[in-house]
Amino acid sequence: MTNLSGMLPEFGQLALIFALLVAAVQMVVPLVGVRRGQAWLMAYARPLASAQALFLIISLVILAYCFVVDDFSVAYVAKNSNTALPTAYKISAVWGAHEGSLLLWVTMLGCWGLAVAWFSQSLPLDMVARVLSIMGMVSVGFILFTLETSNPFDRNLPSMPQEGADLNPLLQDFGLIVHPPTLYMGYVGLSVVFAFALAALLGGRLDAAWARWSRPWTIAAWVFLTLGIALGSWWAYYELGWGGWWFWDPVENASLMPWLVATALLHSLAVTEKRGLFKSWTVLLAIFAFSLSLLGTFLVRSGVLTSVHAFASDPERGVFILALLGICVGGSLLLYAIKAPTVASVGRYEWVSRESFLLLNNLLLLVAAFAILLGTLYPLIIDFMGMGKLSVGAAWFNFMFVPISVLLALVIALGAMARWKADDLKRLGSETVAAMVAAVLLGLAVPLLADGTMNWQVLLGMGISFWLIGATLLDVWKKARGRLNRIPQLGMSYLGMVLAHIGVAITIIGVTMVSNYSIEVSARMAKGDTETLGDYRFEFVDAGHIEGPNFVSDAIRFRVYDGERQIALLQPEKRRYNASGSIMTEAAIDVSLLRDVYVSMGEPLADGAWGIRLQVKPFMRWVWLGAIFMSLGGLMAMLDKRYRQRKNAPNNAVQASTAQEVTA
Amino acid sequence: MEFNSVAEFLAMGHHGLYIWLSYGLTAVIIAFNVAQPLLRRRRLLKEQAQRLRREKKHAPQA
Amino acid sequence: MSDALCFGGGVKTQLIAVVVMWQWLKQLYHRLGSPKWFYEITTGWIPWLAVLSVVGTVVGLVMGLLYAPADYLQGNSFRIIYIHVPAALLAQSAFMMMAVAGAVYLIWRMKMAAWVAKVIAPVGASFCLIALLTGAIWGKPTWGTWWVWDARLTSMLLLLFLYFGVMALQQAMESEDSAYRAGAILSLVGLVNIPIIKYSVEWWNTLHQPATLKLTEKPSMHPDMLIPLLIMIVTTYVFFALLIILRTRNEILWHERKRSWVKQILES
Amino acid sequence: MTATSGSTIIDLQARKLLCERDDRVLFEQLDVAVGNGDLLQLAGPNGAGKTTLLRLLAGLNRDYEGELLWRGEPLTDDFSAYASQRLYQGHLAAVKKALTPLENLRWLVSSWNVSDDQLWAALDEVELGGYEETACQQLSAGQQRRVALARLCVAPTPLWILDEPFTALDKAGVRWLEGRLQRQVEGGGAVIITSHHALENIASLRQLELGSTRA
Amino acid sequence: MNRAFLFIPLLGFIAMGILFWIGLGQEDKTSLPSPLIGKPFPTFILNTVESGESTNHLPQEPVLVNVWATWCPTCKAEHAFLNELAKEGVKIVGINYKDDDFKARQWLQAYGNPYLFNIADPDGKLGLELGVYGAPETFLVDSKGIIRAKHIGDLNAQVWARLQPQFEAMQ
Amino acid sequence: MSLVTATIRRDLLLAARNPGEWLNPLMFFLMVAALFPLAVDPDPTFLSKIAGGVIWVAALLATLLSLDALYKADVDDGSLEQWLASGESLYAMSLGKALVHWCISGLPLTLMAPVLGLMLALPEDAYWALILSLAVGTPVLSLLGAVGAALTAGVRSGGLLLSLLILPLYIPVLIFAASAVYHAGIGMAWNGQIGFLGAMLALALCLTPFASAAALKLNLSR
Amino acid sequence: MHPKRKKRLTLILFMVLGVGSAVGLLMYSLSQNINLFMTPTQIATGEAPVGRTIRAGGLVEPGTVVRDDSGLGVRFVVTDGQSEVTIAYDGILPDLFREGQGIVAMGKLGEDGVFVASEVLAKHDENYMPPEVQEALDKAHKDGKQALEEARY
Amino acid sequence: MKHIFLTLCLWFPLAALATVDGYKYPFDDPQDAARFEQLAQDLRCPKCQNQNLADSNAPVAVDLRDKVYELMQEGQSDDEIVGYLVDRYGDFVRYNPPFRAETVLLWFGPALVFVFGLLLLVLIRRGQKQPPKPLSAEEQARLQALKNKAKSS
Repeated sequence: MTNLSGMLPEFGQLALIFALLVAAVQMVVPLVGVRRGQAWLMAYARPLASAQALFLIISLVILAYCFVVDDFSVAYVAKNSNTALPTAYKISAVWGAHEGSLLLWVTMLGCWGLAVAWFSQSLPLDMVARVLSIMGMVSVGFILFTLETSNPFDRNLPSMPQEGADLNPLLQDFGLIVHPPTLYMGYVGLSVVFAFALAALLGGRLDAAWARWSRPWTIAAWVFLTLGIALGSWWAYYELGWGGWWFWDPVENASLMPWLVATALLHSLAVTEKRGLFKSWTVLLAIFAFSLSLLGTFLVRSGVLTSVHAFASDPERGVFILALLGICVGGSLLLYAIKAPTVASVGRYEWVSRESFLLLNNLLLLVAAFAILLGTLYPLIIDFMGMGKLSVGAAWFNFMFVPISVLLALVIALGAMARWKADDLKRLGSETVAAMVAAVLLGLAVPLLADGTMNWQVLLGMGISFWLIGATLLDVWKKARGRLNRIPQLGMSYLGMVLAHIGVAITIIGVTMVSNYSIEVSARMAKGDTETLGDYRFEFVDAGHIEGPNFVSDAIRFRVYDGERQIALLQPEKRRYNASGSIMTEAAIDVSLLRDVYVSMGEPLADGAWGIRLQVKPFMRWVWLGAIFMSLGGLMAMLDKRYRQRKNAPNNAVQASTAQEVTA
Repeated sequence: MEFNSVAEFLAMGHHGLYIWLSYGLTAVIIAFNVAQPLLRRRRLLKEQAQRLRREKKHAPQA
Repeated sequence: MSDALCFGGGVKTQLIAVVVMWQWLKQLYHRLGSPKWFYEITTGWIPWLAVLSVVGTVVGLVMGLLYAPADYLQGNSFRIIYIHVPAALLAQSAFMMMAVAGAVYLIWRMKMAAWVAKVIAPVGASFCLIALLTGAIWGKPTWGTWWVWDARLTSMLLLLFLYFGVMALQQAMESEDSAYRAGAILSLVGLVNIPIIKYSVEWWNTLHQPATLKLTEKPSMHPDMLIPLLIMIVTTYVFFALLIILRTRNEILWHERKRSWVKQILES
Repeated sequence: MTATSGSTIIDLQARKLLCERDDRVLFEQLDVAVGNGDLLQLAGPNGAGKTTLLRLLAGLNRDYEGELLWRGEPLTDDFSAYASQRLYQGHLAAVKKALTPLENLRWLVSSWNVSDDQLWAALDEVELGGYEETACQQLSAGQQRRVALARLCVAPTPLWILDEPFTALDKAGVRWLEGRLQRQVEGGGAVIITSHHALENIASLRQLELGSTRA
Repeated sequence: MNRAFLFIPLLGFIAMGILFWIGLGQEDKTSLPSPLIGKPFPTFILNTVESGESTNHLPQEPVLVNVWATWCPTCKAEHAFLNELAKEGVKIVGINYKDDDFKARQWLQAYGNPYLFNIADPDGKLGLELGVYGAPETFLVDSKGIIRAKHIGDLNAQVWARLQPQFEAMQ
Repeated sequence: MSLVTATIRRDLLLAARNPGEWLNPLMFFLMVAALFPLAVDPDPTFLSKIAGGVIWVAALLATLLSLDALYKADVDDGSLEQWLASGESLYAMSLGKALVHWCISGLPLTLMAPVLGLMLALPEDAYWALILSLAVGTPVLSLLGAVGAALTAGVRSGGLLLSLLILPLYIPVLIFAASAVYHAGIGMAWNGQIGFLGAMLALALCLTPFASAAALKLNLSR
Repeated sequence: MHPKRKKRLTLILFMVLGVGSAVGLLMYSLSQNINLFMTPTQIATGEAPVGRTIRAGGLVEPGTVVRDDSGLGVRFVVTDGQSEVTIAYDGILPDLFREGQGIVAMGKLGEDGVFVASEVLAKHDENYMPPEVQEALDKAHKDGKQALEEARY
Repeated sequence: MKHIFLTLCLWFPLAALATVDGYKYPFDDPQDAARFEQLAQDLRCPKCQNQNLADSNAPVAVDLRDKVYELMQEGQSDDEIVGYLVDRYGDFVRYNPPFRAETVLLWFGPALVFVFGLLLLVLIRRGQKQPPKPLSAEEQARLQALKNKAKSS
């Protein structure tokens, strides 16, 4: 049947092919222009990047449309959708599985390219040309990967199922709508930084200006990454149904590693911009950050880590993506090794100086990232070396992370306060003495007030958080010279940093509290039963059935009392999805700033009783609140006027740089 | 896609001659139209640059 | 009362809007008149237009040649439409644009307009030629003849002759200014041919089919075939703009070759 | 023979005139004023722009920058009013060779109310009295020119603009023309002329040297 | 800075790449090597499926011990091959893992019985001792009752080609 | 007497003095028409079919022949310069010139046409159509031609260029006129065509003088 | 009145007159048939001249196409819905010639009322659509017609 | 099934759903309950992709949970219980890897990297380039002049 909507998947694929072609041209033409010093060739970078993004967006929109209209002739749609699926989930199902999420990945890559094309008016043309050309290379690789091994537009023809297999019920959630796009924006955003770094290496132009151009892009990607990780954690927390929020799972580790390195990069870039130092190091970090985001993609999609059991994945995909990884990372590291010596940093700093603290912070962040990498890959190494099977889990990761985070928090506060070039430990000490005292006292007070026992973990966690907050605020107060109304004049960049650092402290508080003071009970409850947990009393009110759009569920209503006062009516569910027949636990959560009350249902038992799990998790929200603070801080820093475009700059810059090209 | 093979595509259901003839002619005319201004620009820039150099040589004091 | 006030206010704001718009137009006009401004602003446009044309052509042709279904009567030969119709439309619009640019030159003596008008002629003629050639080729399988003396075809042929006439006249004139003005006059006179072309198929019951695309009506074409056609039409206009800009820039370089800003370009 | 009416105000002014031809500036910042009794001779080497300036002043060419005013108003505002007040004679005689001098003259003066008698007299004055029946193609170049110049005898316009009127005239012709110009100027009229001929004997002669601007 | 230092990241990455390459190339990365290899078969006292009589030992000869269940689709897939093996004279002892005896008997009637006998392990006690985490699993046990090898997943001709020499060496 | 009437008078006088100016095209007209029976087929039935077209093509070419000189002489001898200097309406002037041109080319052709009709075995019904179409159509040719003549007046060897410019514009006239004659010949209504020609004439009368005037001006701005 | 203004007014009047009459004439002419195109009805009512080269056209009546055994000769009936005319033609028909399709023929009307064509051209309409769609349309059309007929009885 | 697991791998840390069966393991001593909880969290479900015993509802996980409870009731220590499971399922079931020759790098790797990094920092700072000489008075003046110029333009 040839009609327009019937042809749409073909057009989607066609758009993808066009995007590939355009990306291929984008990869070559501007670089040729740079090589030959021809500005008119370089000028093609921006339109080509825009065209590529346009095609990718078209392709993604078509796939989404196929989902919306239930075109089950498309294999991917048939596997991941169902007519009864609510429309919002149909759209989010686009990135619910490998093929579509890869398409989302490349589309976002295209969109970042588009953003670079449009918001780079103040950049020299040759820089834009190099950056977009490198992004074009990455695009070519990934679009090719999509088309070759994971084409979401493959057809089920000639036999087309009448009904789709439905989206996995776990994914039928708001979380799928927001988490993957945000996270991918972060992952892919790092490609811009990567491209800037490579462009700088290629052009031999690693200077403060380069750092200033890269910084907003780095911050943008970092903000997305932060939010994406937080959203993922939040989603898993309420969707998996048993109250965990971080699992040290490869999928999470894959996102945490680039985040850590991007954070390091952020700070290193600050030094490079302000002081022209650490250039080579900054470039390496930029390469690392994107490489780790690629590595994450590889780990998750290739199947190397799915070490147990029946779902061996397509080895072709693994080989392809490994080759991509090799070309991309290997190539850039080779370039780095060859070109980095030409980049020399001039400048001095003393042992006690902001530079040193930032370096230390970089080191710690990198050690953290390395630890995760090691923990994730070690079982693999052991296995391949024939030394048996091994698991590295939360116990190990926690063991590694506690000291690193404590050190990091200490350095953060000092780094933010210290002066460039040289500072005095005495000065720092005298200025922060108040914060130190307060931190120790409060750190001691919290565990004692909580349950009357001394808990060194809590002491440490709360202590460093309070110290971080105290020292940061003291610094603000000092910089504003004791006047509140001077605070806004300190600059968006600085205030953003303050906010982000406070965010770190908030997260540490949340993590400390929730991992030390969570309480839970599993009980067998029937109608009318009550159960007490901590200060709260739970009453099983009644149980009933609910008909959802594409599921039926058993639900129980609980009244939650704090003393005699009813504080919440919670209704956990046990859903059965019609299409797949899978069972899903929907936890019910009563949220407040100081604690979460979490109720989930287990199996139905005899006599209408149910297995019930009740949890109280203090300060749960703070874990994500901290992430929100960090993102806001990043956003503020991005809005600093330093990064705003200067209108008159472009022409001069273009001419200057092209002139340079010609004479060079 | 409407065609199953390259040969079928080229044959265009026994109208291949007409279609490819018209597309070919169009391509030739378009190519000419694209090339002409580009070549002219190149020549123009070369000539004028030459002229400028000549003028500079002849009037070094200016 | 309040109504009247409102109305008054409306009129006032409208007046202000008109004045503002007029000022803006005037400014635009003055800028358009400046070759330097035109040259500089179009430098950035060229890659965009080029990419858009290439991409549009590829997309349109792939869709038109590979994906559009064959016509129920004509079979595959209708695929010529994807170059024939855009070229024919453009040939006519180009003539109108040439006439308008010529008129602008005649009335306001804007040099840029003259150059644009001069530059349109060969491009318009090329597209006219394409339309005629492809039309003739298309006629063979469809009507059974390469050429018919039908009103639409004849009037298109006249359009081509008019293009040639304008070009020849501009060539023949000794003074540049006269050449531009003569060309402008002839293109204005030749403008009468445009409605003749347009209505020829409706006034006379000829072989050529009436317009497929009408602004006011639903097109009598299946969307699968229509969308590539629309893409091709838009792309052709973009491509035309690109060609005109390229040629106009050459004219500017030539005429302004002694200005300092051109010298700067030449020296770099 | 009709004397020009002295009461007519002649006021032709050019201000900051700039003229370019083919990227070459002929003259710029040119100020000229012509009033009653003036005889302005435009001089200068070939190609200096004498004819161009003359045609500008006559209103035949509008490709200039600056101001051209007739009685304080731009020339082009009411061109026909200006045209009715001035006579223009280019270096082409505008004489049809197939027609007789009289027939030609009739056409040349057709804008003015001139009777045939006056035309006869004018032809007599330029010494073409005996050629009523002869077609102009049988006349010499000088004689053909005289046909055109004959209208100076009947022209009622106060301002004359003449381009190289002495060309092809014999000595007598030159003398006659000089006299004619002098009478025009003395009668309160004005003349603008391009000529390489020296016009020393006219008192109010002014000369405008063109082409001196060329560095 | 020494230039050689700059190559460290590259070398590190290349090493990692090689690791991944091997990982991707590994054929069977899903099976857990059993720590029980080389150790005696755990003791047990369980009933047989067929007779319901109690038993506490395996035959004193090399046997395949096959853990299976009627609820396991893969077991059904490998059953035909087990039948073939039994025909070839390979001795197979079944452990009916977390299953119902009645159903198991029906299954054996329907699909043929390649087993010498079947040990019923309804609550998975023996399975736990054997480190079983999913049916089907197959152990090679020699005449002294020592576990020599373990295979997780369905037994087919390819797997058997690998296991057969080991099995025959045990004779 | 205004300059317009004076010019019309003078040009007519010139034509009278110089009969070749209008006689030559007329002869050309006759000869071209006469060539057809010799070259194609003298069979009257065939001739009667093509007669209208042939006469019209010949008329068109003849008009074109005389157009070249329309303004050229005036430009060369300075008459046009005088015109411009006089400040009188160029619109009227162009109209007048076209009128004179029609009088010395279109009018004789119209009058001569019946004779040719006889030679070419024009069907009897078609005579009036022929005369009327020529009467309405040739002024259009003159008016349009005047534009071309004005445009090419300053061009050396502008005759060929003139044909190139003007012929495309003549074609609609030719089509309608020939169609009128043909329709008349086969006994069908031909008022529609004449109507078109009339419309063209009306439009040409009021619009072409603008173009001619503009074209004339550009010849003088030197 | 100022002479200049008077001149302008005259000009405007002249223009209005000219353009007005042109428009009038145009309207008149458009209402006339200036084509040598004859519909079968016009031929049937005797409007068309006999023995003259004219053009005739209409839809080929399905089932009326008869080909000669010997040569390329073909006869078919063309209709405009009211009247019919038989067309005889000797030559190769264009690709698009088919029953139900619009054609234009050039030729002469014979005394016998048969139009002897020297050229047959297939006319294409402005509709473009894939064959399947056309079939569907035809079917819908037929069904609709049938329904209409049934309703009448 | 394969497909669904893969899908979840993309977005979710864990591939199985929560289980709620704590009521099955009553302890008299809350400390024992905490011990049980801790053990269940540190042991890995062998069947699942990456899930501890506490959270998995795979049948094997249920069995192992039962076994752990049983062993606890027998009064075995944590090490004994873990050892029992490792004997049968291998080190794979421990989330806390044992400290052995082949895991030295795992346990000390990060610390080594940290120390190495610190050393590198020291080296880099040592190898810091000499700062440019302070500007002479004349140069200072020139710099000031340039700055002023830049400001004024």
